[in-house]
Amino acid sequence: MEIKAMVKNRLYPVTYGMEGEKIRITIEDRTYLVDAVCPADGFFSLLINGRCHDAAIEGGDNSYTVLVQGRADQVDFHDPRKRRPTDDLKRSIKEGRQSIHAPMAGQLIRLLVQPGDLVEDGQGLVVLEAMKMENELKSQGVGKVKKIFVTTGDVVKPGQELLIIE
Amino acid sequence: MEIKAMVKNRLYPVTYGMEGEKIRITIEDRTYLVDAVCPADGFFSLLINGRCHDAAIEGGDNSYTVLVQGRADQVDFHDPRKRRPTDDLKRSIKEGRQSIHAPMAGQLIRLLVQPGDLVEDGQGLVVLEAMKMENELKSQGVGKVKKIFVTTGDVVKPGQELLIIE
Amino acid sequence: MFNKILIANRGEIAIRIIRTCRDIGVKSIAIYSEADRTALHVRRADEAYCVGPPPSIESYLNPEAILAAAKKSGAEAVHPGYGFLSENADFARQCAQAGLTFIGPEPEVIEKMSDKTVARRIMIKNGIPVIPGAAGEAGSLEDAGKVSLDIGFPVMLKAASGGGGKGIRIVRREQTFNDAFQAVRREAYASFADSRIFVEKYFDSPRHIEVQIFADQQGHVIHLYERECSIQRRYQKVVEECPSPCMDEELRSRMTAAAIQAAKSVNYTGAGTVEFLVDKERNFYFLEMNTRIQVEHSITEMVTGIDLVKEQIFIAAGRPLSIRQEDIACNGSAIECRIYAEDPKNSYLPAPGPVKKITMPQGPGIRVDCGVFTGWDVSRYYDPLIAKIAAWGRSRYEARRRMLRALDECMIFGVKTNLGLHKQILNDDNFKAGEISTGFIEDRVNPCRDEEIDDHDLAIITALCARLHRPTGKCEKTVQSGHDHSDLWRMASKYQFWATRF
Amino acid sequence: MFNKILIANRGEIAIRIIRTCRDIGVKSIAIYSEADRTALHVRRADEAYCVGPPPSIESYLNPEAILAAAKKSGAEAVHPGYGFLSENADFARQCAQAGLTFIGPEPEVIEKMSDKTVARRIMIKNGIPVIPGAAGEAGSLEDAGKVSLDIGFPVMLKAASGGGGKGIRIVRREQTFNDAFQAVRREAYASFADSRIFVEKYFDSPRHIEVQIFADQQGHVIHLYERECSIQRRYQKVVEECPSPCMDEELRSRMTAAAIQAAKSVNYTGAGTVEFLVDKERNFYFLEMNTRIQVEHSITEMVTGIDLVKEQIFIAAGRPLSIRQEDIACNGSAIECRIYAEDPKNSYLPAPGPVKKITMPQGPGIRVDCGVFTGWDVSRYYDPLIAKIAAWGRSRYEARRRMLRALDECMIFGVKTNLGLHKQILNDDNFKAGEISTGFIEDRVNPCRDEEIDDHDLAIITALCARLHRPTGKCEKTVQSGHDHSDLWRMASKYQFWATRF
Repeated sequence: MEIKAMVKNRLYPVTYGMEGEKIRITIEDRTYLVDAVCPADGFFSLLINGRCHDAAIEGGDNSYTVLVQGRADQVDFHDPRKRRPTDDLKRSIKEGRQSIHAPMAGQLIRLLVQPGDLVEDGQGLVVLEAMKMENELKSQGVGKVKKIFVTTGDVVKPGQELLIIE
Repeated sequence: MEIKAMVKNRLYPVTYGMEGEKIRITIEDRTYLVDAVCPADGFFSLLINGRCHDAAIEGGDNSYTVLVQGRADQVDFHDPRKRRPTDDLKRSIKEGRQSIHAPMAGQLIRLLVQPGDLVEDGQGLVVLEAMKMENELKSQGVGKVKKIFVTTGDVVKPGQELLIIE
Repeated sequence: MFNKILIANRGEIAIRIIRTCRDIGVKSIAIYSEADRTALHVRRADEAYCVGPPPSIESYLNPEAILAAAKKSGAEAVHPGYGFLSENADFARQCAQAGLTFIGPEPEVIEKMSDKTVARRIMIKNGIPVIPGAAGEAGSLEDAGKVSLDIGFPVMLKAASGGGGKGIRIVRREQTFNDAFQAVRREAYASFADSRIFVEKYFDSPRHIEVQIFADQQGHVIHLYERECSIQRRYQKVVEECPSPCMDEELRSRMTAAAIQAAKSVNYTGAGTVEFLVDKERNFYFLEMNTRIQVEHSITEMVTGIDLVKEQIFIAAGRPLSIRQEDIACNGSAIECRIYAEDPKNSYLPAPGPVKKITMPQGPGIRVDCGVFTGWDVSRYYDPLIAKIAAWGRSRYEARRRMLRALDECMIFGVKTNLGLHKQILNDDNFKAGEISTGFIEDRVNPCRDEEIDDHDLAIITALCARLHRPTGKCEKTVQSGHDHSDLWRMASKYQFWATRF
Repeated sequence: MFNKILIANRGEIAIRIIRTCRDIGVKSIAIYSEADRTALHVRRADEAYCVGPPPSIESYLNPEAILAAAKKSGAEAVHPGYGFLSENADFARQCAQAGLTFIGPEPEVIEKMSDKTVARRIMIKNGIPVIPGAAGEAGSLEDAGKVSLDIGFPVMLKAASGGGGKGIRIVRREQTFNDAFQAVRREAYASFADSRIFVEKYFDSPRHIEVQIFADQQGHVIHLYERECSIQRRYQKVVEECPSPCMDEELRSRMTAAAIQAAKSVNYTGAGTVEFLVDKERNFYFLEMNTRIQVEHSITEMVTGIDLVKEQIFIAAGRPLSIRQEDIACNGSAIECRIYAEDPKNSYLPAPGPVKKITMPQGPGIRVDCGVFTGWDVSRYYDPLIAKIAAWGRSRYEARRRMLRALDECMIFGVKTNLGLHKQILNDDNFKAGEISTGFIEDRVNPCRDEEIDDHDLAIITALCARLHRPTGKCEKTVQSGHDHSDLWRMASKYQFWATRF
């Protein structure tokens, strides 16, 4: 079986098949023989070549958040057998594009970019005053500022979309 | 609203109704104004006259197991509005009757009662050898031995019905 | 030092050992039976290997499978924990033959101490008091009867290979002696394939006190004070304390000296426990020596600050003891409660089943060693110990109060447990006063006491609330629905000080 | 003694106080805002009363509502915890007027110590070293500029009423002084309605070390050693240690003497903390005195064995201190990590949201004070502290290793946390060597480091397993399906020894 997995904007080809009670999984050119069981809802215990890994997982269908080895990652699948593969891909691409949301309620006290600006990974975008602190929201990747929905002085709600970078 | 609750073979008349965001519950002649919320699946936090009670609960429909103040209790409801109240009652009565099951796998090494015997609360019924220990299973109430399904020397599985007391 | 240690055990003690391995930078190798693939000790280990089907004899008691796992993993040492193969001299020998360090004393020492007759003989030779009785096993019914008359009734009949409450009978009168002797012989043979029987003086209401000792390969032997283990049900400990509430410096110095002498007399190495019976006149008698880590070692760790498993590993690796006798303080007081999945109302029968919800206590003075998790199915194949809760306090009073608080915080749903029993024990007036003996539970505790409570109103109220609760799957949190968040925020923003100066 | 204590706080500290109330047999009264009806501190208290809407100013900072709850409940004393009204002299006065014992020092003492100018003056008068700078607030831009030139750049501008990182600017050159002064004045006024500003000497890479003191109403003042609190982000502590790795007996005796002198100079009562800045030449300077229990008090409890909350309550009830200075040992070493729901990659912004799964560490040497549970929604209204994890060891090395083990066991799913940051801190070479300063996190820690790890295979494997997992709701436990249970049992019954002699 073949499938594609998207993590942090990178697409990985994955093939897999059962081998006895284990699963043989090949990611790019790396092959793993995995003994996976579910000790409790939302947990997996993986044994790979004798090594134990305890993982927690949320999500379903083709989109999962996985916590393993102390790190949380978003994993999205694109199944090539599916009728409309573009749906999955579209979502994956959307994941690549950055939509900057307000992490907290607060007041926007400075805009550091303008539409059309090219931004670097880690570059400051806006300054939000929340909890009495000035908090700079940064870009998580390179791109171009496509749209800005707010102006200086706006009071924003948590989760409110502030700008889009593509 | 009226309902009947069965706990440990005792039937309690219960009336209840909303009073603002609280529930007024009367059990027999005792009335409680209850502020109940669900902090997480299977948990309830009760505030009654300022007093906090944290409870865990399993079950559904009309049959629940409740753990509160360190004690687990089985609560069964009989709703008088229901079409076939006898169904509920039948179950409740069945709960009153004792069906003695093997708590563990083991070998039956002694039968202490015979069909027709009257048994006291706490009286020994059978001796099961399990985990290398002789374990006496006791009656949890008074009644009459109705049926015995096993004989001395039988190897029984966990959960297997051994005898019925009514 | 070792790079990898295989832990030939399961449950809380396997996890306990994994934790120390982490602390000292050693990789931990778990083993598991087919029933334990999802067990917590497997999830927490660095590596894990299956050693066979669920029955212990085919997995956790299967030396070949365990040694094969050790070889496969590249482990250099084996920690046996308690129970299973921990006091099996043959297994210790097989480990050595396979080039593995067995973390415990030499096989010959294990052998001597597991044979009660041999152990008893050694103790007598070394001037350590033993319980009056037959010096060896009582061969025949006649011999045993004669010994009993010599030492006087009550006497206790004990299978030579027995333990944990099996193959034991107390005989109070000469008339019942014959029947009891035959019964023990049958039980001993059936359980242990060994029909040898001891006859010893039986003491009413004795205390069970044990001394923790440590010996390194360089010949140093130290003690880590005593533990009071009198609170037992069916000859199995359920509550332990360190130090013993009955101890004074005089008795302690005599008992610890005897324990150290016992260890020296067999050239002991590693962690060991010398169990004594203490009668009402404060005479003590050697019972047995356990050549492994004890379940209740954590309370000794709490009062001494010493990681016993770490010392075990370092000693096995050839290092000298990291502490000298004079540096070991007995700081405060600690109590342990063993939480079992069992039914105290039904002869403490194990109560395996699914743990639907579990909350363990936290906070000041509390240590938890839990072997299960929400969703775990307590297996009928193994010891039904769910968790050990230990409480430390500056005084025994503080430790006891903290333990009661911890027991109240502890919530286990799905299986029957002895939690209620522990609360009764810790609230008992005799326990409070430290007046305890091995008969305590039988004398003072009523496992059915909460049956007598007939107030079920809270249970009914809870069940009714659950019934009325919207079955949308989503919990109602009514409080946040009525507000406009942004307005609230602006209001809060102006005044709230919560992040200030903590 | 009190029969009932109202706890005017929420989260882990409210639970912490409830625990001690349980231990000493005092009923605990919780208060809650409408956002906190299902909070753990409410579930764990004996009684609970709502004090208003979610914003703190309307609930946890609302003296009228809190006093009404106290009256309704019949509480005799109020424990303010930390934050909120804990250092509010007016609230302490209102408590007294309502006939309630405020568990803390006298209102006048709180007042003196919350005003930095007043506190500074008292310290100077009592011979306690203070940071070079303006003796009072710098009234005008000109005055402040002059002081800065006197003491030499770099200088720090601080709002008189500020704290927790708010209203603070460091000025390294004369040229940028004017802009910085104006900005701090604006921020100070907006945040605290108080535009007074301090100018002080700024030290590069200083340590932040505080001394825990206790004073009873009988005039005894003792110290409980120091805590090293240099590991901070945005002026907020995240890792604390007891004792400080830089301490020697000479410096300790001078610092603790200064702290005791500070307490005596204001007739202090109860628990207090004197915060010092320690420069590279091991000179120390008074920073401020916190007139309440600290977040990080648990590490002091671990090394001294003393329950600080219990002492607070007993002192407030008029009892003398239960311990004398000479009886307090500094036993081993303890480290605390504050686990916050925050995003270290995004300026440590609070990251409220639902805690979908949470597993807290257990085992030897670990203490957990957790304020949340699986299913709890971390509120944006309050401090996003999820839990405090503390580790004790015989040595700092052992404590640090145990903490790393605990952090690995700790699993929080649903909200972003600083767990990874803590692992980086504890594994850092400078931290290992005890070479730390308030600049540590900025200098040595990269909150985005795990972004650099581009091995996602385990995440993909797990997600794929979940995708392949039968969606029946039931987990596959393949292992038990192939066996006939009764047969297995009979086999096991013959051999298994697991219950033997633990």
